[in-house]
Amino acid sequence: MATEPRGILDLLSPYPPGWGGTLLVGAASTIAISAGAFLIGILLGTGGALGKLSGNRPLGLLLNVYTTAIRAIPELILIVGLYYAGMDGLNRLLAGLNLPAIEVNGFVVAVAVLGFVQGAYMTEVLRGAILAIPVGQIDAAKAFGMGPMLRFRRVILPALLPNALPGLANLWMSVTKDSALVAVVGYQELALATRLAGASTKHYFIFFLASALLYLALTLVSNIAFNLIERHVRRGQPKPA
Amino acid sequence: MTFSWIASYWSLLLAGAAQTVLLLVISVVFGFILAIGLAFAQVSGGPVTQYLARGYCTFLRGTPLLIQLWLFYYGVGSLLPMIPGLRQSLFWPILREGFFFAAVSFTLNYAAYEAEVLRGALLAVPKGELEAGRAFGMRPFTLIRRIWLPRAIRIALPTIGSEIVMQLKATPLAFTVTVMDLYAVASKVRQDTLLVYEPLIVVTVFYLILTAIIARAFRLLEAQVPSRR
Amino acid sequence: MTKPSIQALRVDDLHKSYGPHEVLKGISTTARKGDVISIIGSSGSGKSTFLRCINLLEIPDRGRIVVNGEEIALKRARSGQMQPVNWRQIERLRTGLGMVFQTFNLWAHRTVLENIIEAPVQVMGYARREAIEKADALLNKVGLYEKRDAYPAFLSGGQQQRAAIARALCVDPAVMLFDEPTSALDPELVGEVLKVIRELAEEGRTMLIVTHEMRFARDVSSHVLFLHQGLIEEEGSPRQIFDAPLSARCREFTGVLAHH
Amino acid sequence: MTKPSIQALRVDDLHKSYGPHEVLKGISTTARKGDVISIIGSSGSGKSTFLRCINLLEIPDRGRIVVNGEEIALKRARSGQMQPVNWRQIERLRTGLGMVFQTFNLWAHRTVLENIIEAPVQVMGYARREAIEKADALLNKVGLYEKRDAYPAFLSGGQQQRAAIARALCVDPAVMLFDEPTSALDPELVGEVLKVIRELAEEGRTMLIVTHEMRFARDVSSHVLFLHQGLIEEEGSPRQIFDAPLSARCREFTGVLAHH
Amino acid sequence: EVRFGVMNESYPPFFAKDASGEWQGWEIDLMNAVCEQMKEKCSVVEVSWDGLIPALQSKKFDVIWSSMSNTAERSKVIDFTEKYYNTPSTLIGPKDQKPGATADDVKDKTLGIQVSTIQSEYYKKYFADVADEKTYQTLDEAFQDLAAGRIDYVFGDSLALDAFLKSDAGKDCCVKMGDVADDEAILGAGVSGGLRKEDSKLKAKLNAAIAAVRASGKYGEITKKYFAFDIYGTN
Ligand SMILES: Nc1ncnc2c1ncn2[C@@H]1O[C@H](COP(=O)(O)OP(=O)(O)OP(=O)(O)O)[C@@H](O)[C@H]1O
Ligand SMILES: Nc1ncnc2c1ncn2[C@@H]1O[C@H](COP(=O)(O)OP(=O)(O)OP(=O)(O)O)[C@@H](O)[C@H]1O
Ligand SMILES: N[C@@H](Cc1c[nH]c[nH+]1)C(=O)O
Ligand SMILES: [Mg+2]
Ligand SMILES: [Mg+2]
Repeated sequence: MATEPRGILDLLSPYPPGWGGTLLVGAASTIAISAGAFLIGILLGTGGALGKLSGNRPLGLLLNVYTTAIRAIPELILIVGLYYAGMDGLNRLLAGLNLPAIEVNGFVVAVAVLGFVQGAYMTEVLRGAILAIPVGQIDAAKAFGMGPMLRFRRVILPALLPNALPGLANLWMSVTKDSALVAVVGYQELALATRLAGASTKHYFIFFLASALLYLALTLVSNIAFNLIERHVRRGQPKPA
Repeated sequence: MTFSWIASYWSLLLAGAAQTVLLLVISVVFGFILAIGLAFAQVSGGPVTQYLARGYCTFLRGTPLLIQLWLFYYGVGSLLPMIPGLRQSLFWPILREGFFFAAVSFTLNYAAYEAEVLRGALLAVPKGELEAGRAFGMRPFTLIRRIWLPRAIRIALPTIGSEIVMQLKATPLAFTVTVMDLYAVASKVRQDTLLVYEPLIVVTVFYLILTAIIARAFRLLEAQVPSRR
Repeated sequence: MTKPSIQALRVDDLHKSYGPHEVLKGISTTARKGDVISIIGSSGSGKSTFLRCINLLEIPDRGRIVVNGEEIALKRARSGQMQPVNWRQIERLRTGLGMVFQTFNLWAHRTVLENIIEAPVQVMGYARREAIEKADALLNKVGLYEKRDAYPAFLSGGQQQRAAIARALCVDPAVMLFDEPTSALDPELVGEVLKVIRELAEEGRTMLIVTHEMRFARDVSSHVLFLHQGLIEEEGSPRQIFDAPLSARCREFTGVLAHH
Repeated sequence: MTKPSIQALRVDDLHKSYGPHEVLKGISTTARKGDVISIIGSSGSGKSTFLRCINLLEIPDRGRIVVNGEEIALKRARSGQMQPVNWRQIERLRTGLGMVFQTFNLWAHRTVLENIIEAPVQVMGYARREAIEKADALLNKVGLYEKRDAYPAFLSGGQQQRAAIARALCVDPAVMLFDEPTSALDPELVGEVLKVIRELAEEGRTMLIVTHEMRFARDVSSHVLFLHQGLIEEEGSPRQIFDAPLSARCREFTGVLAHH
Repeated sequence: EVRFGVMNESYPPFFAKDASGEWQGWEIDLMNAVCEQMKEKCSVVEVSWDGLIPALQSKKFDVIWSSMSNTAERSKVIDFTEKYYNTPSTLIGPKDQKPGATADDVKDKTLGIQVSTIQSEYYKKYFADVADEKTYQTLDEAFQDLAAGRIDYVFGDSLALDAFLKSDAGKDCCVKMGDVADDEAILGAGVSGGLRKEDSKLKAKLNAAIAAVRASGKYGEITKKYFAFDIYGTN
């Protein structure tokens, strides 16, 4: 359609025909998807790291397959495969058993897949962080009769966090951008909203900048949170220099 | 599953795989070197360098790599021809190519992520071991080269491995600036033939091989210093 | 050797290797309630390993461990490694086995006070207020009250060691394992620790103390074990070990200080 | 007090606070070549801090430090904090100031041998082969040869301490700062260390030794400092300090062991 | 009900999502006309380009209606309706460049082409031996590189190229170099609706409806709203 020359303010206005609202809604979806995936990732990653460190051979091998394969397979193929082929297969199976077909929300699948992938990365981050804890501190916890859960909650977790936070922050930054993949199941977040706005108006530059600023704002806010956590968990640590 | 298309695309696939590996190696090697500087600037630099390094990392981690690459190539890059004489110069064949811009953006972006990882690892090195180095009269550079950095890298190895794999997964973005990496070739095949899974499976196999190599290399590195667990 | 009712700890034929290096080659000993057993021996002879095996921080390759009449159930896994049958049992028994580590192992992310009340509150289920009261009393006893809110990284070596001692004492364990508990302490504090140990022994607590300070060992213990090359080379009352050792190696070891 | 030519170390009016807590309140002392100075005092009295100030691991708040006749140039930064004028000078002087830390501080990513040859090769520029030869000799001396390829995490406490001592000796420093170098050693090894220190003193090396073992201090030192509340409460020959101390506090401290 | 699968990225003027989230454009209007003709209720399902085929095959919708060109390769995987539009292929280039659109003209030059278009097929057959190709994800990006002097030609659909030449950026830099010689086998098949192979009933229905819409003049009416000429192409 014609590209009526409009001012930046018009283009970014929150009400149609301005695209500001679309971008903001997209940003909100981005946060929702990312937060969901990140949380799933933390749970899987913690389990994965502890499993790898448990010394159980079969479990360790299984987790090596998880971290190698899931990190290697493009997220796109996981999402498309699970959502379309996986659902198709499942429903065919259900039909064979004379059961009603189920319909799973593409959004849920995408979040689950991204979380599953995050979990693979986090397994490695958390494993490294746990290995960097001085053994004696864990020995001390054992010596006082702490069970595995208590040990993890009271000693390992607070001691691993300073080592793990930078890696976790990286993963968070990166999932906020990878969440663009949910477009493949017909879901619209910030990156897609940006491209739509650019394509419709031909003002790619303005919208790319605007969305970069939105991402940056999200980052700055999360940075504050990460910094606060880091300062808290590094209490008691002397400065290196 | 149909794989007959490979016959007509194999040379493209090979070239794509080479581009992927090249982009990965360049960005990881140079990015890592840059990251070392950025990390040290943050943990032991003066207030100004600290601020600048932090800002760099925030900015490059805070905005999508796709947008960075896009702004760099279509923004900065398209202003280049306006520099008189550049189009006739020796550099034009390089500066004309998306590859150059992709390699540079990837390097800068990877450096920001890696610097964050190294920053944490540097802080995790026990202070006493640094003091031991200082007490022997080590210069700051010697201390960094022999004690601080190797110790920090060992602490961070699993995370560094993850970052490299993540960087591998970021290489497809180079397609936006016309670099035909392996993923781009697969996308082309997909659009040409409308085969959904087959081209991606070829990419996946290749990524799997690369990731397995990276994972194995890092496991060997980790095993160099035995740990008491 | 003694009536089982007052047997607090018994170890039978304890073996432990690290790879090809056999550190413990069959250690057996018994401690009755109120016993203070000192373990002496040269550096690297396996004293710490022995203590760490008793509370299963290292899993022995062979042997029996009986704490307060209850045997720690171990089984041999398919890999040939020993394994506890039930980790729960071990966790339970550990709460009765206090330990002061040679390297202190204070939790770096907790203040001195927090270190001390951690196990009482989290493991034993004491009320926080109660635990703090007790911790403060112990902090006063070891002269560390004014450092109660400091993090371990900012303490001197001896202060860290005292914090570790207070931490172990705060759970009132029936058996205490001390690994060189006075290595970083000045003579006055050594005297204080000695006093504390005597009080504890009078209360009927059992103590195993690894130490390099022969004078301390002589003053504190009811019984002394001399470890050599993975075996108990000699054991007996302090008087016997220090004044009339039977084994040549023991005579050499305990007599050294007199020579120079 | 002595001719400057044989003055190895001189400290004047050294002050150091951590926040509001003034740890050193004006320490002055002089060490001649071949002197062995023991520093005793209760836990937390600032002994480690004193040693750490001498090689500028902690920057003193006030005072002068003169090593081998060369004064360490300090200036007051705008923040009010003292600062070295020239870090190069400090790095140079540090190569002449060996240190054994109270907590050993071995490099965890290097084997025992690598720990020992690190400074000779990287800082002093010795050939690797030469450094290894020397390291092996020292490893034999401290009885650690068979652990030369082990990583620190797999060593016993005493073995780590011996590795740390060998590491400090391998650079042949003119002045040695020992922070409780025998805390984790058995009596035999203490005797060995004593012998080594005597040999070094005969070679004209200067040593400052923080220790809690009074017998060791008496046997090894030419001079003893008693630190109390951030000041040198009393100093003198071992005979004077241990047999006829002037200050009541010193009498109390050194006399303790006799009482129990 | 017939569900139409539309790519979730805009491709104006054929289909585009406006800021309020409404789909509009020539292809949307045509869809409505065809539906009216079929007396069917219609709905739009949007999916990314990557998701179109799997979504079609797992029956998330029934027909791809997203400016997809019919090629021999693609017909192996899905079925196509009769074409509903087809536009000529054109080369454009900088003003100071010699016009012409033959293999001789493009010798040793670099052509910017959108990935997996019929133009890319055409390049392979006619230009690959003499000229370089740079592959773009969107034509808009190729235009930028053309303006920046990184490539010598953009080879693409005449409609999109015309629109660019009329825009501010295009006016200043570039002109049409010429249409390439036709090759029925590559360029002739045109844009069609994509269907599951087994869905021959719907195919027949759609084909009939498209023909009827063309015959009734409704097609021309819709086209006039967006274009100054007929976009159905020859025959
Ligand atoms: N980094 C620090 N920050 C704050 N306070 C400190 C720090 N290091 C030491 N201190 C305090 O300074 C005082 C002196 O510490 P120092 O380590 O010098 O004692 P010390 O005489 O060596 O004791 P010990 O015999 O127990 O090793 C102690 O009270 C200690 O808590
Ligand atoms: N985790 C380990 N892996 C391998 N070898 C070990 C390990 N822990 C200890 N050793 C070795 O086992 C032997 C006994 O160590 P242990 O710590 O029990 O000695 P120790 O008697 O406590 O000595 P010290 O008085 O020096 O503390 C030493 O030779 C030590 O090197
Ligand atoms: N995916 C990241 C790249 C990355 C590297 N490491 C972590 N993430 C980005 O978009 O910038
Ligand atoms: Mg020990
Ligand atoms: Mg000290």
